[in-house]
Amino acid sequence: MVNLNVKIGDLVLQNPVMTASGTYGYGPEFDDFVDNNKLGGIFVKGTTLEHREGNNYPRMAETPSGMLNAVGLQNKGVDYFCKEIYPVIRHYNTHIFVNVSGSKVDDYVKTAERVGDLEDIPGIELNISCPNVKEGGMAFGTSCSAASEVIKAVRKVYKKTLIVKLSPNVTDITQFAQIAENEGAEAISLINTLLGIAIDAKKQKPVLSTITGGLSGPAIKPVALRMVWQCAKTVKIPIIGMGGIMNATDAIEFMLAGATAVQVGTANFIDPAVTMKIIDGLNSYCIEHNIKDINDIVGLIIKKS
Amino acid sequence: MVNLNVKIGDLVLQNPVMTASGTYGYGPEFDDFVDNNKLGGIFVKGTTLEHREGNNYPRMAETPSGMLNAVGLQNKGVDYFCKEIYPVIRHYNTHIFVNVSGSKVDDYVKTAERVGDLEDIPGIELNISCPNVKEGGMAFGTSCSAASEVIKAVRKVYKKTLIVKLSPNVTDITQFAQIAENEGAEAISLINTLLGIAIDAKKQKPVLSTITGGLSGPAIKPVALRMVWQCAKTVKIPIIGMGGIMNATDAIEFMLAGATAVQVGTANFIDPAVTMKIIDGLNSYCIEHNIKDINDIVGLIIKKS
Amino acid sequence: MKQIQDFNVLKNRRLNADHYILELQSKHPIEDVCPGQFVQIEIPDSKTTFLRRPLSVHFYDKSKNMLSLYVRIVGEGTKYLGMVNENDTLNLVYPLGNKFTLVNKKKVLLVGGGSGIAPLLLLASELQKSGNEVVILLGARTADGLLEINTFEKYGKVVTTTNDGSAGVKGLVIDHPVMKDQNKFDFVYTCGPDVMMKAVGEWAKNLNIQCEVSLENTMACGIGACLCCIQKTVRGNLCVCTDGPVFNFNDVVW
Amino acid sequence: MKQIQDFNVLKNRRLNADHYILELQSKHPIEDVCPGQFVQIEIPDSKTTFLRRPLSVHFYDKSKNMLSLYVRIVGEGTKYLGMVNENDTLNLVYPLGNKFTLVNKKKVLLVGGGSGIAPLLLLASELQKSGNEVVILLGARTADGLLEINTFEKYGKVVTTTNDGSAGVKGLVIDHPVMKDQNKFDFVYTCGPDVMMKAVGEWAKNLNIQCEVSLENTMACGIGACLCCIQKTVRGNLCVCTDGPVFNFNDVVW
Ligand SMILES: Cc1cc2nc3c(=O)[nH]c(=O)nc-3n(C[C@H](O)[C@H](O)[C@H](O)COP(=O)(O)OP(=O)(O)OC[C@H]3O[C@@H](n4cnc5c(N)ncnc54)[C@H](O)[C@@H]3O)c2cc1C
Ligand SMILES: Cc1cc2nc3c(=O)[nH]c(=O)nc-3n(C[C@H](O)[C@H](O)[C@H](O)COP(=O)(O)OP(=O)(O)OC[C@H]3O[C@@H](n4cnc5c(N)ncnc54)[C@H](O)[C@@H]3O)c2cc1C
Ligand SMILES: Cc1cc2nc3c(=O)[nH]c(=O)nc-3n(C[C@H](O)[C@H](O)[C@H](O)COP(=O)(O)O)c2cc1C
Ligand SMILES: Cc1cc2nc3c(=O)[nH]c(=O)nc-3n(C[C@H](O)[C@H](O)[C@H](O)COP(=O)(O)O)c2cc1C
Ligand code: FES
Ligand code: FES
Repeated sequence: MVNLNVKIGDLVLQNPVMTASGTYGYGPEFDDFVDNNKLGGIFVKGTTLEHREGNNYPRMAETPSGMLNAVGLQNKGVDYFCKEIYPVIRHYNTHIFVNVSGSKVDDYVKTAERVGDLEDIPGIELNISCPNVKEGGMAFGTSCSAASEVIKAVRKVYKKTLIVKLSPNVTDITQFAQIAENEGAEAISLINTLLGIAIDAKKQKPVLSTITGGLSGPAIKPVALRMVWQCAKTVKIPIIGMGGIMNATDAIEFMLAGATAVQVGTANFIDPAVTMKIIDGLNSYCIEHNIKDINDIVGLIIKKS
Repeated sequence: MVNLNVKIGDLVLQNPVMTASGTYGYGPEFDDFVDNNKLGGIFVKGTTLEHREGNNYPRMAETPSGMLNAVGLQNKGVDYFCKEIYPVIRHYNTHIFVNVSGSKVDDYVKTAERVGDLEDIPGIELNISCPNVKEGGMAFGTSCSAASEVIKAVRKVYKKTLIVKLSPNVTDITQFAQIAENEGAEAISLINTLLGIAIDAKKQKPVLSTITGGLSGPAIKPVALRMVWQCAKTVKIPIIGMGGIMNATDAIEFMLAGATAVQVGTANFIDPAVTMKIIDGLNSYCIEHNIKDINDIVGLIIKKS
Repeated sequence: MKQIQDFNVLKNRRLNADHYILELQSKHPIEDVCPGQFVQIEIPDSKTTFLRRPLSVHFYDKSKNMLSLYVRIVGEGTKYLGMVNENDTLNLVYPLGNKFTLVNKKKVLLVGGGSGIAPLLLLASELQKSGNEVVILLGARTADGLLEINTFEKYGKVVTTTNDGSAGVKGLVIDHPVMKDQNKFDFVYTCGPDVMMKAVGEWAKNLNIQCEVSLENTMACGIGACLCCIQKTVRGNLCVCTDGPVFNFNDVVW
Repeated sequence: MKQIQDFNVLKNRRLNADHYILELQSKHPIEDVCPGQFVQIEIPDSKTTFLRRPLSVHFYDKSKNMLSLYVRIVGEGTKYLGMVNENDTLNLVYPLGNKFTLVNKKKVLLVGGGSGIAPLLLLASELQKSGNEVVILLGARTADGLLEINTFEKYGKVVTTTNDGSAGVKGLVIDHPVMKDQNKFDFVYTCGPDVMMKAVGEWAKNLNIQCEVSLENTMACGIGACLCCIQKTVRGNLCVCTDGPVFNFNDVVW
């Protein structure tokens, strides 16, 4: 038997495979395709204090081995989540994390507080890296002082597992990893999307209503692996890696680079059952390579060099 | 007749299609496949003051819709270039630009000076964005003060067309565009490669000898388009856009985003005759869209919004 | 229940330069499909596409594990898909989306243009079954664009328009005499270019005829997870892939 | 002159689970190819590959515009390529690289292992033509891995080894009796796994026999433009795609 359990803070995940915020709805959207109880965790969609309509259509553009999105945090607000959605999903036998976003520090704090009251939500992911909103979002993830302020404020009110999601749109991501660690986060997750543009040459205009959007999918995997590797060399808290994971081999690569767990995002759109295959694939990989505990491969390329 | 002429500083290019440094050798490598005299320009391989052996093998990894390279500026030094290569390529009926790299400001300056003496080299591209060398390279392109220092020093000694090639591995590329403009560069070119990693899950080690390398190809096109668009809104000097251009449509997208000319890099490896097809394609596009002068589409998505 | 299922290509039938019909069959029982629902199809072996493509179910025969897709070539995905051979395997996520409202024993009008005729065949067949009087109005630019008329004729009366008058009535669908006939229809269903749907919808609204439109917003997931396909409606932003693709004309904010 | 040229697949012949030979023919005259040279082939319709793949010319027949490739499946590219059908089109950039030194009227040994036997067939045929006495030593792990022996026998004496002794001499190529026979050979050519080439090279060096090896460094461009394929040699970093793939064993810094 291979051990696939990994730990994020005090939480034990039954395996390292989780779903990325904004790509998996709240979970039930995938009930027909997967057994959500088998996941390491579910990161629900970006949640804000107030209801948000998000950006105008079009919000999506296909790009080489990837896609741009400009959803812009459409959601019904944290109260709606607590009242209408939480009761439906709390009974999944997996860890559910709420991805918390906001325009002001105070929004983050209030949203985190509300979510902190929910018994079956063991942690939040602080999204300081959303590229698709005008205010806040990525601004917090690209300025050290803003990052540190918002993490500190949330940490004060939120006592459960705090994960900080970092933006890749920076010169040195390790600075932000360091800040998250210093401010007491239990883990960091990376990467959020890379800021990009798609243009329709025929129509001579941008594809997205917002002009810019966030790039995800296999196209960004090399950048994501690099950043996970950089952060793993910098901080001691666990890293949740993501960016273009399509199969078990990709997930293994992230773990070798230093990720303790992974999130699968865009791949869910192409194969809604992909997470189950990845879990199976991790198991087979360990058997083939004679690995008894998957934690043994975490950061292996750093240990080896 | 469509006008494909564009201007970079005082130089008139017969069309906007040039080849990217490090992907086209010195030009003769492609003589069997293309007529180099038909190109808008050729950017020769990164040239340093002294001979460099570059990095160890392996230097290449294929990635989704792209590749990583870690060549590390292998070249025989500027003197060798002047004596052995320049005489062979100076007679091409196109503009030849030397991509100048170095570890210290003084290296850049001396190399630029040497190249400045070559009658048939109308310009240089200052590479402050090479991610594959230990010293200098990208360091100059990710620190504002270092960028400004090296551009200023080179500008002082180099009187012909000075193009500064920017690194995409920064939080705000427009700062560097602004510095290049302020220091008197005639143009900026972007983007150089994104820093990335590829990992061999079977062998449990990085593919590249240097661990990290530079990501190029269609995977980075959305990021490149975004940065061209950002810079075009910031500076008045012309922009040479690149990053994943595989065909004429891609080239058009860069021009719509604000590039006056483009460079084609990785695509040359897949189709060594691709540049000729792109030039033809630009012409057809203009005819189809009833565009008399290709300069009319430069930055169109900015003008429209 | 939504499924991820492999289908074999029984036939790839080219209709004209840029339209084809794929007849697909699965080795395993298939799910129930309602008129208006769609599939998310994987584009096999394509270097340039990444996501699945949404396509309406054109027709389906549950007893034979078969369904067909009516496709218009507009880009790389639909081009590649048009090159599949018999016995190739295609992977579908289906059935997706809501469905057209099925009325009984009424006079109904179906208006289709371009690839918008795709969902109308299954709809016509179901409407005929439940005793409606079905009129199908198909519009195209030229005669060459009027496809599958014979097939549609099995399920109702087919009338046509072309912009150049090369077949049927000359003009837009909205110019056809059936549209002039006040109070004739109880329900109208339309799918096609936005301008067409808007014209038909306005016409129906003026005559107080119920009108459903099927939208084709670009999609990533097709299952309500990504929120990319949203449509502005009187009830806020709704997902075309789960709340749609069929909407009441009056609900849509165009 | 180097060309970008389309070829039709005449035959895709599967040799065993992971080896196949592609016979290709062009409608147009083809270029001269020397033993040791290679092509850069485009992998058609593959979602997961991006660059071309370098493959040695296994054999060629200029009069028929034909050439063949001997391929071992190791990853996505070689897997996809193995699925092409007759009459499919493949695009080649060729002929690339330098060539093996062709000697006359000498005793020569060719040592191949794995996909390394690919360039040796054309080499054997040319060496035989110019009056050499050709011995071909092929090594594999098991009998199942010894392929195309009959074809090689047309151009020389073939001897074999397998690790498990299931065919030929049991052991590595270096254990074969022909290698024991001092001063027998004037020239040895080898292509295959690095360990094999090193062993053969060292053996030749000790006996003062000229030895050429053909390297398979990963490539991007294949035409000397990217400097990705470099090999450390006594003359500094050289490009395997233009200065090689054939090197004198003594020049290579392993
Ligand atoms: C629910 C639904 C059902 C559909 N049913 C059918 C059907 O039965 N038959 C059929 O032929 N088509 C149908 N479509 C449209 C079809 O999905 C697109 O034509 C297809 O995805 C285009 O893929 P492509 O790769 O060929 O083109 P791409 O390369 O993706 O795009 C080519 C061009 O078409 C435009 N385009 C692509 N998709 C859309 C879109 N959805 N809306 C507006 N413009 C678009 C792009 O902007 C681009 O300019 C349906 C769409 C939806 C959402
Ligand atoms: C000049 C030259 C001639 C060649 N001739 C032949 C030939 O005639 N027949 C033949 O079967 N093969 C030949 N090869 C090797 C062939 O190019 C590779 O096997 C092929 O590119 C692998 O592609 P892939 O997509 O199947 O594997 P990938 O998915 O690219 O790689 C799969 C695995 O193989 C490893 N790998 C891939 N290429 C190489 C390589 N070049 N060196 C070491 N490891 C590698 C990768 O690290 C990876 O682990 C030649 C190579 C060169 C440079
Ligand atoms: C449609 C879409 C919506 C997303 N929404 C969110 C979000 O609300 N909050 C967040 O932190 N990340 C969001 N992301 C980013 C993903 O969680 C993930 O960081 C990114 O997509 C990279 O992973 P991938 O390549 O596996 O998709 C979104 C991504 C996509 C594609
Ligand atoms: C193999 C290789 C070598 C490169 N060498 C250089 C170099 O020496 N100097 C430089 O400024 N850029 C170099 N680049 C970057 C390219 O010039 C270009 O900026 C980048 O590849 C993006 O364009 P592309 O996607 O069209 O390749 C190199 C790129 C590749 C792939
Ligand atoms: S396409 Fe993802 S929500 Fe509709
Ligand atoms: S593969 Fe590009 S130089 Fe050899």
